[in-house]
Amino acid sequence: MKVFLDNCRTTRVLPEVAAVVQQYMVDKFARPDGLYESAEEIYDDLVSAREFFAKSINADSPEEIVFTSGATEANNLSLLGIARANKKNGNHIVISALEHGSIMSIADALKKEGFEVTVIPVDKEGFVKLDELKKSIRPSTIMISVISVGHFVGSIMPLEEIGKIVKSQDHKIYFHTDAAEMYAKLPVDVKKINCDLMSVSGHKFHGPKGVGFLYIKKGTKIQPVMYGAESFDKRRPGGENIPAIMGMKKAAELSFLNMEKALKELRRLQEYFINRVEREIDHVILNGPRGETRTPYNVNFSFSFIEGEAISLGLSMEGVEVATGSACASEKLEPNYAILAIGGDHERAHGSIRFTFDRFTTQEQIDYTVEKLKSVVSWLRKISPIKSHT
Amino acid sequence: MKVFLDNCRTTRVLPEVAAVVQQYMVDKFARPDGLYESAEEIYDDLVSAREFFAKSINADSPEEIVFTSGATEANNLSLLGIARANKKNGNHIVISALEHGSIMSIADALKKEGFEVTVIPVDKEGFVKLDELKKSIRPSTIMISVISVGHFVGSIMPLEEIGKIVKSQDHKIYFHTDAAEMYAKLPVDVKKINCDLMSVSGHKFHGPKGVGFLYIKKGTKIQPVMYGAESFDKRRPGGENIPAIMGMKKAAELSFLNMEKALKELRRLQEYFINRVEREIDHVILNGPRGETRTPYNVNFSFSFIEGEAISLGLSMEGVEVATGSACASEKLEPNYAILAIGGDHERAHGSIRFTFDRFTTQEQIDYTVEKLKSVVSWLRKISPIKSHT
Amino acid sequence: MLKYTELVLDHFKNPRNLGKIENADAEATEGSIACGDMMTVYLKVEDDRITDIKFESYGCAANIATASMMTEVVKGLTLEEAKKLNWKEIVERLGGLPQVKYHCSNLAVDTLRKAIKEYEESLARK
Ligand SMILES: Cc1ncc(COP(=O)(O)O)c(C=O)c1O
Ligand SMILES: Cc1ncc(COP(=O)(O)O)c(C=O)c1O
Ligand code: FES
Ligand code: FES
Repeated sequence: MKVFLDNCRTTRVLPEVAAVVQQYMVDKFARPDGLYESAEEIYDDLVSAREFFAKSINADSPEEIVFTSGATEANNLSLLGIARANKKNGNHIVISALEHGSIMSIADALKKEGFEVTVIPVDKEGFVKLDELKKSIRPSTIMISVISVGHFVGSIMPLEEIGKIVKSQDHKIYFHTDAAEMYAKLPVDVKKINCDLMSVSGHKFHGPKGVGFLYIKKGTKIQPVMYGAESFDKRRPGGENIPAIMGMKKAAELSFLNMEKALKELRRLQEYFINRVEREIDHVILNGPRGETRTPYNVNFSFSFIEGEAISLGLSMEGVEVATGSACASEKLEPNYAILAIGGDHERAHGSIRFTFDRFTTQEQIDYTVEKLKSVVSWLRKISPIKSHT
Repeated sequence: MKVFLDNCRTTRVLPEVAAVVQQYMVDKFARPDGLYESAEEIYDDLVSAREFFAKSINADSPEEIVFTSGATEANNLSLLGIARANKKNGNHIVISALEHGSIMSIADALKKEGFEVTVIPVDKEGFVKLDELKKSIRPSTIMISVISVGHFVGSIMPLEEIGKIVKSQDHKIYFHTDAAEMYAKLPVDVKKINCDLMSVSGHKFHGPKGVGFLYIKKGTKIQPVMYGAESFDKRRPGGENIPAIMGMKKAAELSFLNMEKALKELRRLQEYFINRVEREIDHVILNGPRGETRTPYNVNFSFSFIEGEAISLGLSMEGVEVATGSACASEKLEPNYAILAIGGDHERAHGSIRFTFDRFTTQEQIDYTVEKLKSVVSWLRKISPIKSHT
Repeated sequence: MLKYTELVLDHFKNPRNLGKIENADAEATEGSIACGDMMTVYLKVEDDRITDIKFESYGCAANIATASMMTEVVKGLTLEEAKKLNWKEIVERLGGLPQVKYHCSNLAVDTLRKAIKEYEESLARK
């Protein structure tokens, strides 16, 4: 049996989505700026895709959607673009401790350009500390960027509260959220959140890789990161990747279909999984929150006394594919920052395993995973010199 | 009959290529950085793709290939990246008058960052004037960027000569070429050219949209344009678009297969087309060079006394899809800069039509095109108030 | 991307009142080859009424279609009525035009007005 539980890293493209991509690659392949019939149709499709995405997040207008090559590019356009375009108003940027690596790297790059960055801590469950956020705001703060859903520990961030805080300041602060783990997975509404910018990635919800979009609220002052010709949109030059955009649209449509029902079933499976693991394996710690404030797509456990790379490799040998926060599995041999941010120590990061579902995950797959997990964990614990578990 | 002759704008993805993309979307969809079996295989595929592209341009090492979302991004990374990383050595950049719109826009953006840009004129056939190029070089020159093949008028640039000039200077100048219209269409060899950087786009040779690469010679000092995590390559962050990369590889493999034979046949068709038009339609001007120094994929004619948008719309109604350099067809109502650059006046730009072939273009399609062209041109000339043609 | 209505495409493909009038009462050309937009209008006038009108065009599809529509509208109108025609009306009658093409309809109206002026000046000279 093969159980892919690393859906937070990427997802399988659905056959229906692949069929749309195929159609736009082979048949409707023209560029929308041609002066001929086949181009016209594609122009219309692109316009309708933009409208679809705008509506799907409750944006005011299709012009607020800029297609990009993914969430990484959307994050770059957002942070570099806002910072550079608004530096006359201030040089201070606020991000959370649970941001995606891309936001972290962009923030580092902005420091080199003279910006100051405050990293807001999160609590033990992985929620941004709102009082710390409030305290961090200065007259020179021009932007706050908070991830929508902690991609390691699954905490759904209090975005509406953050939006209110940002809005209640007497100077303009741009509020960006990286919604790669939220869009088309949970309900999203930019008006409710009160955000100015939102990054989305296609391959996180069974859409194609290499495509995403950035929502940019009308009136936002932003500088492009790249320059060019032949585009719908000056903010992102280059020919649009229409097959991927249309595929992403199809994937989103399929996600929104019966989303409520799918989420309910996912929640049930998530609870079932957590319960079984906690009941059937000793010395486990659930990383991140429980209940409604945790995304139903994510479960993250630390297994004491053993190491995550070994666990994940052991699972992989049984067909179960997961991620780990172990330093041993990281390029720089650093323990996972998200586990440290929620107050975990190196050991907890060391033994952490992230299981991320998609909406097709089944009970059978969960049962299989629990069985394999039990045997891999008990085997590794037998090997382990740390005896406190006996 | 439908005849698509705007292949310089984009091409149809071949079914064999679409099948590869499909496979990597639906089956081999994992990311290469996962710690499990399905990721490993994909990592290997990515490595082999990099090796393939490196070899295909005679690069020294796979590390010299950076995958991007297309040639626009490759051009941005190249020009912005070199300029920003090397500004201590000088602030002067040289480009040609026939660069792609993206290079023009990037050069404009660099001017705002304090760089000086010299635009080298081209001669009447569309070749960079080498003496002007030599004269333009200053001690502060850090980069020269020349398009490989003029995308409007088809002139194959004297890249080797330019490479020699650049190399013979006593200070380091980076030489970049935008090879979007050359790679996988004509033989390419970065060692022969002596270039440091080369931009390539997948959708120009029946590969997917939204993918390309930049060749960056080892030792090149370059600054990223975007920042992030999860990448093979610090110079271009974000998860690699593996389905598109593997599709581009397939498309390139198919292009290189029997390339010589395909080029011979294309040359024959090109000559045949030029001959028929020149013999059967009065008052036409071939824009760009004749013979071996013109890319066999491009024919560009100006039809006197009539306007290009009307010609292309008339042709489109008969199923023939082309591009025009008429001001009336441009967003800013400006005549095509390439026609002006080769010494044409507004009128010549006005009546210019670009026909661009792919390697599947047939004689039957050419014959059909000539017939339709004859009737559209003669009809529009009847309407025209300009009397000199009677 | 330029999007034309069916009616624009029809007027482009089958322009009404195309050509020249051999002994026209007035003739006017507006625009220039250099800027690309150019059009000639020929008028036949009887009792201050336009009895015949024809045009020639060196321009884009919008140029041809707006000229064609203009001639259809003004044929049979008095000169005073014809003078009042504005470009918006032509655009409306064609079911709209891309904004970047509005100037083409302007050219059609300008050329018509110039031809009428030409006619009135030729009368005055008599
Ligand atoms: C929260 C978050 N942001 C950004 C990204 C990067 O997305 P993309 O692969 O589209 O660049 C990811 C996925 O890795 C993510 O989980
Ligand atoms: C010479 C040249 N450079 C760059 C590009 C842009 O390529 P891409 O669509 O991959 O960004 C094109 C195609 O439009 C081109 O012809
Ligand atoms: S124990 Fe081997 S890398 Fe950590
Ligand atoms: S004649 Fe040039 S835009 Fe219409």
